[in-house]
Amino acid sequence: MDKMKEQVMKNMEELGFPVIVDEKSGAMQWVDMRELRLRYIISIENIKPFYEGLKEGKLMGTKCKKCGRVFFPPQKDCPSCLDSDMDWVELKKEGTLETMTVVFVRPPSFGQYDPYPVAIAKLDDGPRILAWYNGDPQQVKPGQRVKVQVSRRREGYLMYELAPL
Amino acid sequence: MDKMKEQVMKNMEELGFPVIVDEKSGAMQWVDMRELRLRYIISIENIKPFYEGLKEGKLMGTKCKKCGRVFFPPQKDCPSCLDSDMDWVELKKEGTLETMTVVFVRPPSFGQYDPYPVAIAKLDDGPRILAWYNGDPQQVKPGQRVKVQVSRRREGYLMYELAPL
Amino acid sequence: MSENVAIIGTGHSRFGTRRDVNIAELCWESMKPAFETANLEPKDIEFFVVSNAGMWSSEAAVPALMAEYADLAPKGSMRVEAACASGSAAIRVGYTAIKSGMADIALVIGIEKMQESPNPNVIELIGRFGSYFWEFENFGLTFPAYYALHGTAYMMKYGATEEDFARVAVKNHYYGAKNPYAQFQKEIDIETVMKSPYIAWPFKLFDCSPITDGSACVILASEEKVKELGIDEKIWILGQGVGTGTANLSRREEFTSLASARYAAEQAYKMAGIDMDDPIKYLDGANVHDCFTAPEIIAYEDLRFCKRGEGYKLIREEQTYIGGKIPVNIDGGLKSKGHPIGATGVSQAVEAYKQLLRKAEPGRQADINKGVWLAHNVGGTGHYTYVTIYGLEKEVKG
Amino acid sequence: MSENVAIIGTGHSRFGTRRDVNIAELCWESMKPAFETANLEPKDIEFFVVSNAGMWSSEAAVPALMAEYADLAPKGSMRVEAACASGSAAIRVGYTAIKSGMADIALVIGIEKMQESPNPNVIELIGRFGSYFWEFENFGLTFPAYYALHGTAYMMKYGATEEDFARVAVKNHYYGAKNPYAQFQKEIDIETVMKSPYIAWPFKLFDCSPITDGSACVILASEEKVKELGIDEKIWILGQGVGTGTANLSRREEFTSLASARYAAEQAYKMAGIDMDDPIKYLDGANVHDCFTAPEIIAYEDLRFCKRGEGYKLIREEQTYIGGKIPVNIDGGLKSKGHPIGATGVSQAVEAYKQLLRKAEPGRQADINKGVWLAHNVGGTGHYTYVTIYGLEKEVKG
Ligand SMILES: [Zn+2]
Ligand SMILES: [Zn+2]
Repeated sequence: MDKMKEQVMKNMEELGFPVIVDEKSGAMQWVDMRELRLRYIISIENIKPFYEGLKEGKLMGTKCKKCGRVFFPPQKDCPSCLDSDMDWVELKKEGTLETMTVVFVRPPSFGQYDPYPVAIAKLDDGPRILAWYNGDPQQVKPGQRVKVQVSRRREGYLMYELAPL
Repeated sequence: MDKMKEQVMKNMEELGFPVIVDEKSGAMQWVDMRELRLRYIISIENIKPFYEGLKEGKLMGTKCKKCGRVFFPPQKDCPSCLDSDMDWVELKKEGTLETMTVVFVRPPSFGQYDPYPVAIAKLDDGPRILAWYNGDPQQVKPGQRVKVQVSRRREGYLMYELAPL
Repeated sequence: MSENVAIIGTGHSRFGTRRDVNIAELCWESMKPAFETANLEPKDIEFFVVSNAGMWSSEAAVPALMAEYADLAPKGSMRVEAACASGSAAIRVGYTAIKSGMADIALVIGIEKMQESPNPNVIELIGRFGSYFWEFENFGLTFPAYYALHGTAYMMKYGATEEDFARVAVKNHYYGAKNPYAQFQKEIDIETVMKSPYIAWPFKLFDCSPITDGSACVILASEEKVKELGIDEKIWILGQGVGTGTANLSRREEFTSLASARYAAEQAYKMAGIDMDDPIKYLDGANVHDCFTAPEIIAYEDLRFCKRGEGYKLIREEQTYIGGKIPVNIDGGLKSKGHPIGATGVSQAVEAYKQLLRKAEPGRQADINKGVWLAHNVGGTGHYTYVTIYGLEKEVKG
Repeated sequence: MSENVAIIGTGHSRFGTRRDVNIAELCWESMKPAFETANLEPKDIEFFVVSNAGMWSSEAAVPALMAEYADLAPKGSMRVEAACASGSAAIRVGYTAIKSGMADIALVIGIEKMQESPNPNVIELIGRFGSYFWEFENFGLTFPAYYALHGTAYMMKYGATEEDFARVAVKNHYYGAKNPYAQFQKEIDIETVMKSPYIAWPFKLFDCSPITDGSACVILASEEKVKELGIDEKIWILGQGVGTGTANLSRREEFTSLASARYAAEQAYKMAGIDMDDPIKYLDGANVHDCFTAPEIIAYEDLRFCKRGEGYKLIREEQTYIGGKIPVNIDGGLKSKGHPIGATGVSQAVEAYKQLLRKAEPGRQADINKGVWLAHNVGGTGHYTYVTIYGLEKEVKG
């Protein structure tokens, strides 16, 4: 990218425009001068107890007071009852791994990380959970038991992860 | 924004998460850790003569060899004829202003500019053109004659603009 | 295949700055009352359409998000977008799904969470909704600026004034103050508008609709289903027209009217059996796309509520207030109710339902004599226009 | 209202890295042959639908862009999006527009110019097409990774191997090499796949469809219009089903199948009058959504070409080559032909037209005995699935 920027600056001076010639095809390209930076601000007002719990090492879901349905990720509303009267319940942090992958080619926003394993587990309480797998992917066997634990990310925040039990 | 970033860093340490409390509503917000930067690379391979012309102060359009229809902005293809056999033609750089505005609240990618007037003119050759208006918007009268001229932008590239004649 | 399609349930979230909810929760806020008014459950929905422009918000797969959150999976869905007319486009998809016989009950949800991005980013993103390469990249056009080019042309041609534009804002705030779902529930006067800072000359802050979070939802049903369910409270979709304009404003013939709107209106009137030379005779009221003040005046003309060049007189004479020739935007319009892009067209349908069924809040209920309401919803700057006619009966009265 | 809807014209751009054209020019590359094969002009189109996911490309208002570039203004339009199934969603909108009587001729254009952004940005953007907040923000899932979670589950449950997955790539490259519109016109062997670097274990580079620029276009017409125009070369849309999956993978019951695909297939078979217990009996071939290799195998099962858990045997035994039980992706599939998100579903329709009308290039023409072709188009990771059945006649043979 830096090389491209240099070429654009050079061409702007020589040719008059922010252009580059595509190396492979030889086709002329305009390089957009209007960079757009997106970074979202997302309401978690209605799932604050999830984060309060996570800070204490707990995994919290919501449970409809009317029908007893448990939601993870937690939801504010129960579509079964058209009702929003929910309890916060702690989920048991053990379960069975169902599948996994290792992300080798990462998005740029995860560029600071080495390839990371991701797994989905079915918690003994019922819900499934997707998270990074803190363990050796090579050692995973069908039926692998796992636990949910909380660790501090390189970015500086707390997040849940799966680990072999 | 910088103030927000500071608050996020502080909360990450104290609360464990990249969050801020919205000042007005008091609602808790998660601040996205995955900034996305978009900047497009746009093919101008088929309108290179437009830029070659512009560099020499000319305004070029395309003209269908079959039906004679003139396109500005220039098009590679003529939908009237389902044909792509085009001549490049120079457009007369004079016309009549039809409307204008002054952009006070600018997009961040134009933040380096003061409020800029934008006008649409009908060229004597037929096509209309939209561009910045290099003149005093207060002095514009209905029927205002204008010319197309080329100037170098603050970003460093050449672009056409409208000016009073 | 169903001869006719009705709206049998509606819901509307509070519009405004909604940092108290996330995207799914905001959708649910209007979906829940839609289910309740239709007396249906999520499992009854056969197909659903999401209207959402997105970009400024985090969740790209809103149909899948709501399939999960609202138990709509595994029913089919898609997202449709026609800039600020997305909501009406979604209604078209729901309508044709039913009319073609592909579904008997369909849900349409319009949602926008614009404030997941800071305002400057939103301004940047909306500005990109014209011709990106020729008009944005080099000239930094914004959404207010595109419409301001129309406002200026209109003033220059017909002698309308900035005060005339301001009168539209005054009317729409007057009614917005009576709408508990509106973003701004406060009356203003002409001076408030005239003294507010310029955004894109001749438009000032109070000429502009705000940046809004909100959702609106309608449930559509076939004529057979309406009978089967014994639905009392419903309105029918009598006609819809849609037109498209060029991406570049410079490729248009004029700036005092939107060609796409004239085209859409003609189609809609024709389909609904409304005389194009005097549509007001058939209508109890209308919602028109007042993303800015001047476009409301231009809409009067494109919809043939008056002759070309006379729209500003309608507002000067207060003919678009309740009691005038035709009440327009008496829910506050985009200007005062707010303009959550993807939700706006659906919100107009909800308003048609409320007005025709005499459920509007005190002080903003139109007289319903003819039983017909019009919604005019423009995407971009006339890049897309949808005009939809709603009626209490399956046909307009001659 | 039209009883039946036909595809009367098609066009297909060259797929690949297309730095030689901009978005409008790339659209035109497939629109022009669509007009020519239908023997129509732009002015004949009454309504058009654009399938485009966008984000990675500059022009947000593609319908308006093409209204201008291709003289389609002032006709109505919208953009539809269902991630990688956008093209089929657009066909649905065109189909219901005609079947409902809202139009007699509609144009559907699928377009994606992914390479207006650098590859890393595209990888980032596609990864955001699931649950942004729960699965992307914290765990950086990518599109290959979401599907890899299915591939792993499938291998664990049924004993399929990475070599089995590789066989899908080998087949699809074999046919892609015979398709002049394909991005990769080169055969590969299992070793090529096995030796390529991991993208998301167990998927390697050659298990993955590429990042592609391309467009595809179809023109739809009502039965009456087909008669009126005296159209000889056409195929009919016999049925379409659509399903939606949850945004979070963690909210699904299993990972060896896509619930949305099973649901969509059932609907499509039912509508077309195809026996769900033996659909192969009715089909001359199929295009399935092989964004990665494993999903093609899962598609065999979701579409009931074989029993659950036996899909990998179909490819092991080369039953999905021409001459086998049912030829699949003999245009190269997404894997070798390329996968320009918004164009893919429309490209599948173009392939159905070519196959059924025996216009496929030498070496990749299926035997057409039953006159029926299936297209399976998945958006996201089963977030949306569209299954469409095309036929030479208006009904399937019993
Ligand atoms: Zn419940
Ligand atoms: Zn021509």
